[in-house]
Amino acid sequence: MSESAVTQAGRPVLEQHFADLPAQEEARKLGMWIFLITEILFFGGLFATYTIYRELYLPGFIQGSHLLEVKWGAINTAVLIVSSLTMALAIRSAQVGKRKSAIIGLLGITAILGVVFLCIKFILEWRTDYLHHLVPGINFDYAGPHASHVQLFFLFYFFMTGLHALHVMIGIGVVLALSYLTWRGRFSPHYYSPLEVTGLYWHFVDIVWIFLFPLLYLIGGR
Amino acid sequence: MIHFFHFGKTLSAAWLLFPLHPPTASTIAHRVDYLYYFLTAFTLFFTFSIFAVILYFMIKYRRRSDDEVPEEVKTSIPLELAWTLIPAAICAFIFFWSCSLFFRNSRPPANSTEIFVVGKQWMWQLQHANGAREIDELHVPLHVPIKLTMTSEDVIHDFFVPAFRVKEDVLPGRYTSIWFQATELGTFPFECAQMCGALHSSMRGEVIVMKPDDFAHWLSSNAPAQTMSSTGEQLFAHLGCVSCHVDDTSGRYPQLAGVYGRQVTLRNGARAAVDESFIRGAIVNPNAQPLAGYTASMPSFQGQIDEVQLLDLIAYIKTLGSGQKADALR
Amino acid sequence: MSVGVAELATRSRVHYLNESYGVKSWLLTTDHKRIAVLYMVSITFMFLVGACAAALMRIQLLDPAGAIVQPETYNKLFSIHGIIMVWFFLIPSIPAVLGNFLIPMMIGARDVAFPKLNLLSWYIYIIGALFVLYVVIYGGVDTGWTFYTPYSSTYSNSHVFAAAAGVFIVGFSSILTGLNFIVTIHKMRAPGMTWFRLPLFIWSLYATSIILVLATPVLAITLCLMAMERFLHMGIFNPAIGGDPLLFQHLFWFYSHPAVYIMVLPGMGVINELIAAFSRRRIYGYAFVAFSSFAIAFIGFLVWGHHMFVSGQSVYAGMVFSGLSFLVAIPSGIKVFNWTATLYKGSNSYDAPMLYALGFIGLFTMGGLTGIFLASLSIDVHLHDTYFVIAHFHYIMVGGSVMAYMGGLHFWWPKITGRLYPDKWARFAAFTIFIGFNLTFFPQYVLGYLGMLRRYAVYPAQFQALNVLSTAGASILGVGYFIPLVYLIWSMRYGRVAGPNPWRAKGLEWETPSPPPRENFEETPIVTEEAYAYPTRPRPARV
Amino acid sequence: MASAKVVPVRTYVLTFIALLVLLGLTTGLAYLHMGVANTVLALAIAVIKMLLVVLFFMHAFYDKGLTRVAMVLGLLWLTILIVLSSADVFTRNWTPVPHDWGPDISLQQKTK
Repeated sequence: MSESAVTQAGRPVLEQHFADLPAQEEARKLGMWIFLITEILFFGGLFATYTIYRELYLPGFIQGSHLLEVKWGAINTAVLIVSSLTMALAIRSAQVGKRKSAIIGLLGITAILGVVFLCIKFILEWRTDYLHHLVPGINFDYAGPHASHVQLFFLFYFFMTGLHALHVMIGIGVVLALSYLTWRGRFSPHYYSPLEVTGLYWHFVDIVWIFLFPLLYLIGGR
Repeated sequence: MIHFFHFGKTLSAAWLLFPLHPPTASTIAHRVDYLYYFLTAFTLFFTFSIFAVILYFMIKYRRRSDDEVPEEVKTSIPLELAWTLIPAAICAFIFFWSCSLFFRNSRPPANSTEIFVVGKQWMWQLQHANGAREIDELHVPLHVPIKLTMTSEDVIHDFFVPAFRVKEDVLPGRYTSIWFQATELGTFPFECAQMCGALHSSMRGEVIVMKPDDFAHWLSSNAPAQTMSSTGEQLFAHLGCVSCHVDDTSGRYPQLAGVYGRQVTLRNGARAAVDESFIRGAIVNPNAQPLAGYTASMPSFQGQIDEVQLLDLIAYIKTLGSGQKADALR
Repeated sequence: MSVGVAELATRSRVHYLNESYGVKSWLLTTDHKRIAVLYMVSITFMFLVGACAAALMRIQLLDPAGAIVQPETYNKLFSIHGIIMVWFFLIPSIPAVLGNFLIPMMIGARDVAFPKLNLLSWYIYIIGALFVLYVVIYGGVDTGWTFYTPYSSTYSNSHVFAAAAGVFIVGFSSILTGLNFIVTIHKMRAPGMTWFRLPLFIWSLYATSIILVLATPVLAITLCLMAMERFLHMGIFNPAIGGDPLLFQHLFWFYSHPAVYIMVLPGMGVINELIAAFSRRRIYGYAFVAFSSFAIAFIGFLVWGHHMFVSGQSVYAGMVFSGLSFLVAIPSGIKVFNWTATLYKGSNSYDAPMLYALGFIGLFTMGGLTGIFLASLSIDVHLHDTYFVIAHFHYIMVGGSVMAYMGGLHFWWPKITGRLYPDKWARFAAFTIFIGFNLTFFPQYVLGYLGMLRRYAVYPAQFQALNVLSTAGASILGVGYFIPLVYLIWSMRYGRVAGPNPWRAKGLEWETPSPPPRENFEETPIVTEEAYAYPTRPRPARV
Repeated sequence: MASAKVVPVRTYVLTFIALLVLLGLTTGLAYLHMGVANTVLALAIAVIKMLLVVLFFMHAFYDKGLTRVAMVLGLLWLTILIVLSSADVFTRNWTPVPHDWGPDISLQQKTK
């Protein structure tokens, strides 16, 4: 194994308890996949309760859903899909040994798209919902026929999108940290596993949204 | 023979000091006990067999010197299959036994006398159909199937009568029910089995099983001025239910005569049986299960009436048009 | 003379315990062996706190009217006992202590896959424990360890939030430990260490880790929902707006039933090692025992509804859950039968760890078979929430898991500390624990069928005799646990030096010095034989 | 890691375009009134989108073995959770209607 494979920017990248770099990278990848399984079940508890209440109180859930703006949901989905593409391309750039600036650029776009997503979510959606008294437990006042079931719907809406937004925030933080490490020259075609596992996480967060979008915004024909 | 008799007497004396089962005072208690005895015998047999075999091997094949080399033993697949399949068969047998017993006990007989139970921290309110109310006491007649319809004002409670081998959680916002038929006269404790707060262990009372005549006497002497259904009738008028559901002839509102004990079609096409839970839902949460063919919405009575009043209303609705049910059957 | 030389050799050799000193060298360690020791100290402390609560409960129940405390206090005692014993002792006990210490050694690795994550798990555990200790000191929680809504979310006036937060936090410690183990077992095995050469302890911890990873997140989200409900009264489990309190129970038991297997599967793994080492033979039916762990882990996820037979659950769901619950009995039976068969024609010794192992088999059999009572619907209707349930799961958890933990601790103590404990005392303690345990919990089966309910601070007078018996047993049990605490600590300084393999057992962990060096092995071992390759002589030919 | 397959940019871009097309499709379908089919189609499209992301962006198409097992395991367990808890909630009212209960009636019958 060449010197460059074992150290990067003067720091050893192979932890001493691993036999070689591929073993270390495979272990990290498997670790991230297992972490993603726990994430599936973390959101899964919410998906299960959501499924049951939605089946029990469909009319109320449809009404609640129609109070959301499909426009913002769809735009946000697109934003996350683009960010997934830039993330994948950033990893590819590291893999084939492109210039640092190219990698940092792509990571930067990914992070910015994450921020755009959050802005749309919090400022354009949550804030409006708050002004319309649709936040259960804090400011909820809805007079329609299925008020209590609309309340249940919004409870899930805030809990699920809130938990998802938290994941996006963590993702943005990690992506920014990786941009810094890229700038410090820590990654190369020999060693880029932190980028790779972060990519897995970012795509997973995208997938969660792919399900949240139809489940929350697209109930019943509009 | 005589020795055996004496032994039996000593045993029954020990029984009184250390009983192994609670009183068996309902029709199902014996059946549950039989299964219990079978399982106990099964458990003791296997536990002692395993202990005995272990002990035997430990003694017979104890290590005699630190350098001894044990004899080779190959895994026998038939043996593995035997101790996989035989327990599986025994389990299947127990499963069908217990399940059939449970399923049979889960449905009250049609001629059951209904008594209503409301649990709240930390007391039991019980009410008979004629309006007689009791707190932490339940009088029932001997040899008559009794159905308890139960709900809670606050947290989850659980109504448990050890002597009858019945138990069911008592939930807020829902009706659950149990039934039993007492076979012994006497007084038997009932208690709350679901942790419900500080005085959980004091939330208990007694079932008093009486001869049917005595019970009828007790019931009439404790009857208040009004039965549950007449209280319900007053509420029905007072809350304004009557204007839409009985007097109205426009056809915009469902008429309630004879509705209890039927099936109705819901707006989403599903069919529902109109029982106590359905009527309760229709009062506190009217729009959750809208009926097919009606568009008018009804206000919710959530929070305006308590569980006892709800039960009164239901008792009244059940009396509406009970004669019609007989017609429909014919 | 030779003892003196060995003593000197141990002191002069550099190993994981003496390679560095000072608080910092322990608190910042990434060595799986040191982390295991950190866990051992912390769970022992938590065990003592939980045991104090248990002792107070048993004293209270000496008198039908309650001997020492008010019902409110009693409710807090059993809640804190449950929370601490389940999440802060049993779940981390064998995985985080013995598993952490042994998994890398048994598979021939230098450390777990993610050593820093491993240390993080311990810190997360400590933070969770601090929350719970805060609850203990500042007034307690009274919901029981099950946190059933709506009592927990609306009605309880105790520190529900802090307790739930503690459990929520410690859940992440479990998840990270499970994740670490899975990756370690997949990716860190020494050359030649194929799956079917793995010790059965590894198989059972692998199955356990899968449960940890798949079940714990659901508990986390459930507790989140409960806490939000308590804070904001949003109404997710509130029947007034259509919420269903039973849904909380479903989600809770989706975790908490598999959690039972998180507690007992590692125990079963330990028993395999003990039986093999002290009967000097390969576990009978290795493959069957290995796969039965997976069967238990998988079926364990499908049976949670048997905690809800009388909760107002659908009759039909009850029957499905009951049928599935019976299935768990089969792989459990396979294990018991195979352990017993391993003793056949073995070279069986009576060392203390073996006594624990035999105790485990007996008590686990009893606990498992009484589980069949509770899987049977019509019997469970009567037994649910009675002392029968308490006795049943203490036979599994204490008679099973704690016995296995004690057995494992005694077995590997020479490896962990390099010292032997006084064998006579150890055997005496094992007997005391066995006797005390049965005296404590057997009467509770009888009490349960008679109708004595759990979580009762006061109870009808006719149950007093059996309760006094149970409390007497508990005091013997307490003594039984106290003796090892004393001689194990004593042995760390004064015990005989053990040498690399005091039991002449097979397994990679016995091929390295005791205590092991930081890197576990001087050089990466190459595995060429099956697990438990004890020498045997061929069967004599029949004449 | 140097051995890991380099996925061509074209694959990423095609995946991306497919995702956007599906997004448009699912949003458009939401404006049609199809009853249950709305939900079924929306979820089917979501599953296809998930598979695209998992297979190409997350490289599951190229990583054989464990990665796929991991994903399937997670989804299988989620299914267990949803199916078995629904099995309770939706069968609670299955308890058969007693024999002596009448057939469906119209509630518009007049009492008098």
